[in-house]
Amino acid sequence: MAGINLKELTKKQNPLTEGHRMCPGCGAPTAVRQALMAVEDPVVVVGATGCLEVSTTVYPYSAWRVPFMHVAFENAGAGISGVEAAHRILSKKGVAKEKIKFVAFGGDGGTYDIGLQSLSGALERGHDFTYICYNNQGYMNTGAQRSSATPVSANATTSPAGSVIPGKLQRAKNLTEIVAAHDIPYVAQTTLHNPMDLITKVKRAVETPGPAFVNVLVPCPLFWKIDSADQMKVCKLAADSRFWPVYEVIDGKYVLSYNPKNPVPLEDFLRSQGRYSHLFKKGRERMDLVAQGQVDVDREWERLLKKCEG
Amino acid sequence: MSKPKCWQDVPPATIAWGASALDVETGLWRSMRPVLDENKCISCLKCWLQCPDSSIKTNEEGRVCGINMFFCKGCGVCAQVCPVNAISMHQEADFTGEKREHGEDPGKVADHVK
Amino acid sequence: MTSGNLAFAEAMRQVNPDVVAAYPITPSTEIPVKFAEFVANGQVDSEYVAVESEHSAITACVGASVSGARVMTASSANGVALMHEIFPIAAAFRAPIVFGLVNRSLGAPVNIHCDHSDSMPERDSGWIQIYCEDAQEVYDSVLLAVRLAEHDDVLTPVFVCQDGFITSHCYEPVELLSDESVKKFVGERNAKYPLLDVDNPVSYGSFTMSEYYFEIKRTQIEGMNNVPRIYKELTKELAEYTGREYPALDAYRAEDAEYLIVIMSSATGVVKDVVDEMRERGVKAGCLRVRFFRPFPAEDLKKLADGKKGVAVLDRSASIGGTAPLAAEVKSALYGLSERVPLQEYLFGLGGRDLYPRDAEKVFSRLMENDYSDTARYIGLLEKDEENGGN
Amino acid sequence: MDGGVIMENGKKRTLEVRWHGRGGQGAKSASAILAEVLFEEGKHVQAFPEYGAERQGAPMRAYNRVSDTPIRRRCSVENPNIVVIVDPTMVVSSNPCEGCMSDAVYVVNTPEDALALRARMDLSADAKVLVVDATKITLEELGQNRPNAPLLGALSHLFTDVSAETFADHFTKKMKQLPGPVLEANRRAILRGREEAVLA
Repeated sequence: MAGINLKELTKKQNPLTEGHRMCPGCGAPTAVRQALMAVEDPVVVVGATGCLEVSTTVYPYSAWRVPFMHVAFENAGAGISGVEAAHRILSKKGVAKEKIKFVAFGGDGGTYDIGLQSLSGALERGHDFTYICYNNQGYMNTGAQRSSATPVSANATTSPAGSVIPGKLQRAKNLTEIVAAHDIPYVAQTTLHNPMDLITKVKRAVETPGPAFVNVLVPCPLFWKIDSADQMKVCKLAADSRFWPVYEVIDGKYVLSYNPKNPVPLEDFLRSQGRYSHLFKKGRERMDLVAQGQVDVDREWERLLKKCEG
Repeated sequence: MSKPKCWQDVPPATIAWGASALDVETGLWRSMRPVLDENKCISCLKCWLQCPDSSIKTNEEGRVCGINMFFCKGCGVCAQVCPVNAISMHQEADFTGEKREHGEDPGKVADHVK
Repeated sequence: MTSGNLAFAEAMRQVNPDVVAAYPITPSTEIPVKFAEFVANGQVDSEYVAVESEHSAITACVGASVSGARVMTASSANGVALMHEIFPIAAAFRAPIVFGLVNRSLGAPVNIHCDHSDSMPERDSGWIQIYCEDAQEVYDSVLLAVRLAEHDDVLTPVFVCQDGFITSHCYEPVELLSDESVKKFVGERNAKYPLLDVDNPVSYGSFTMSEYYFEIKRTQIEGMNNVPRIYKELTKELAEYTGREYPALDAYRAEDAEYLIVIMSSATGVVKDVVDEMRERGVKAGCLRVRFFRPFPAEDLKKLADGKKGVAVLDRSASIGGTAPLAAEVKSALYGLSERVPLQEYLFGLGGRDLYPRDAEKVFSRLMENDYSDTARYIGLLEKDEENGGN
Repeated sequence: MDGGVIMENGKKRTLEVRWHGRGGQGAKSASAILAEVLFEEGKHVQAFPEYGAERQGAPMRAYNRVSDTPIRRRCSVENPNIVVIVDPTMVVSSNPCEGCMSDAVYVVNTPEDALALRARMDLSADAKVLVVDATKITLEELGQNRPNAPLLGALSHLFTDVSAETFADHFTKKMKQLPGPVLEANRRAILRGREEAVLA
């Protein structure tokens, strides 16, 4: 990857402007800014319904310096397919610029759940676009309802931590692997632990012809119940505890991007957020669930390491 | 960018002009405020990279030269990621007297709807 | 000689749209299938996107259309219903998509034959709706629809509806224009705020508080209000090529008629035959075929129905619990007449059941006998002969 | 503050309240608690926020209607009799006087002196300001910045036909699940809010 000169980056205007309405400390705009920072060609963005879309397009304002389209919740994949197809012919006709990059942004709800089908269709058809999922592990715009990306045992408003049921019972869906199974040229998973990691991954995704997918774990201070300043700290814990492995799949080849030298127990990650506080309530601790969580993390990590050797 | 006053001057389709959110003063949201200590700052740009609201100002040479109070929401991410603790957080109330340029108040609903 | 579907596909080939995104469903499948052949044989330059669902078909069309491309697609019945969420979005984006809607009954139960229960629920989506009587009219309407949808004062997507199987699969003579004439007539699309214009960035699909939603809807209503004026000019212009003009309301021997049947699409033929027979017997019968259901030609209809002794409205879709769509529009159009015109509502042809000449004759004879019922009557329904006049 | 009657027009008419706060500060729940308290004394009540893209820290508004007769209108409140400003930094930016009745009472959570605040807000002659440092009270009593309880205490002056005890006991009666000391602290915060409110 060509070296990224940070100083130069500060000169480039980011496709996402100031003045958007995301909550203070939200991980999504940080992810979007870093993702598009090193993209040289002009970009057209398609968004699925979600926090990012609603907060950046409060009419009559738009926080997008680049063309932006949002159609509905379940069709970012289909929407960007139409735009990309139009570009293929309109650029031939000289009506549109030759080199335009197409980037779709969806939250976990819009990507793991309701938008999965249109994403899968767009990947299978091989459109030349990059889909970035800003994954805050829940339907946060509507008040932290659970999605298939919500981690096991997490407290969400439709899988609440009650006296009988301790939060979400199911493990989160591993969408990154489902997307990798589409055998597309570039798939990656990362978080906000290290800006250069996200910047270079998306630069590579966008410059890879054909479909590319980057799954970015982003904290939601309000509903992860962390301080708005703790964005990077929690992401580091997620990566260091291997709760959120950081890796790439390049033309089917698995490459581990970050192997924490001294990994942190999952418990440290869980204790850093209020959405898991019910596991540590005095007298009603659920260390069994914490232990099971560690078992899951370790098993998934081993699986990933095997794939990286394979 | 003036808000449309009647349906006749609403632009066609549902389009909004690109980057028009630059008129929106999200700085009104702050209850805490970051203050940059220029002597400590080594301009490593970690804060600039992480700021969710692109509010860390940089000059021609790409060095950090202040924080944009029109937009900053006071989340404190910059203060936390700064490796040399050059940014400290303060109560916004301590700065009430300060003169500031005004933009559209994001919370204010247009009068014809009230 | 060709069928409704193939006439639509042929018109598509000649229009040579930039993007076609489609998904198969009986009876409209032949349109995307035929068009795929054109693409494979290089007869068109279009980008063809074979999507994984109708919902994605209409979404890809919207994406392409707001990007500045000329876009066409087709579907039927439950495929149309699956697209329902996106139709008002396409209309609000002012995306001039031309949509071949091949009418088929909406499940359940599953039925592949024609009625209007798939297009009628979309009448409030903000799209223009044109209903064609035969394959010739389908072909001409596609060309008109492209110009109408893209006109700056309209900028509204268009449904070109034809009756499933009855029109879409029936072979009949259709006069086609040359490729050059079509190219000359439809010209090139000149999009206003294309998404791909990266130098003048705009955002589509904003989140609107109650501050502006109402105003944006009003701008759409204005586009629809301009349709009658613009359409009159276009149908005259096309007539210079084809010799055929299609008024929004097809009045067949209706001006001097005393008794009228108001009807839409392919079943009109039977009514026109019966009108001629009755005229020979000295009865002043007439037929009004509504071609534009949206925008509804209420004024024209009111003028033509004024002073009539009796009117019957034949709906090919039911509005369960309310007045059927065509009857509701006709009744409200006649409301302004100084003298009340008696009107009988009929439901016919649900699930593809044919309208026969004997049915139309019976409708006319009951009008002549001043035999009306406050509730809708059913034509061709298997029903025990209850005393309240049954059928 | 002496128990003097502030609102002569509190009788037989719908009183409308507008709350100004930030997302996450509890203005919406405060308007609901006010409604609950007044409902206990037989008042007809409504409590509703201004729905939209609510965001942490973003300015928002909530409303109440209180009346002796059943309330049927559902539109937003345009001319409030009472304005409550939950966050001291919003006194100017939230445009509190917008559409207010000329004799409106502004209940403001701020450490600022009542007269100075009144001057800064340049209110009409017969408008009044009811100032209480709710943040300080709750930090002292509850250890967190939860200004609702003291603000309720201050508001109890405006609804003279509802006893101070009904306001004060509200939490203890309604929030049984909360631990005793927290309920007790809330009660003290309400009473201090009533006591330390300054009218200008």
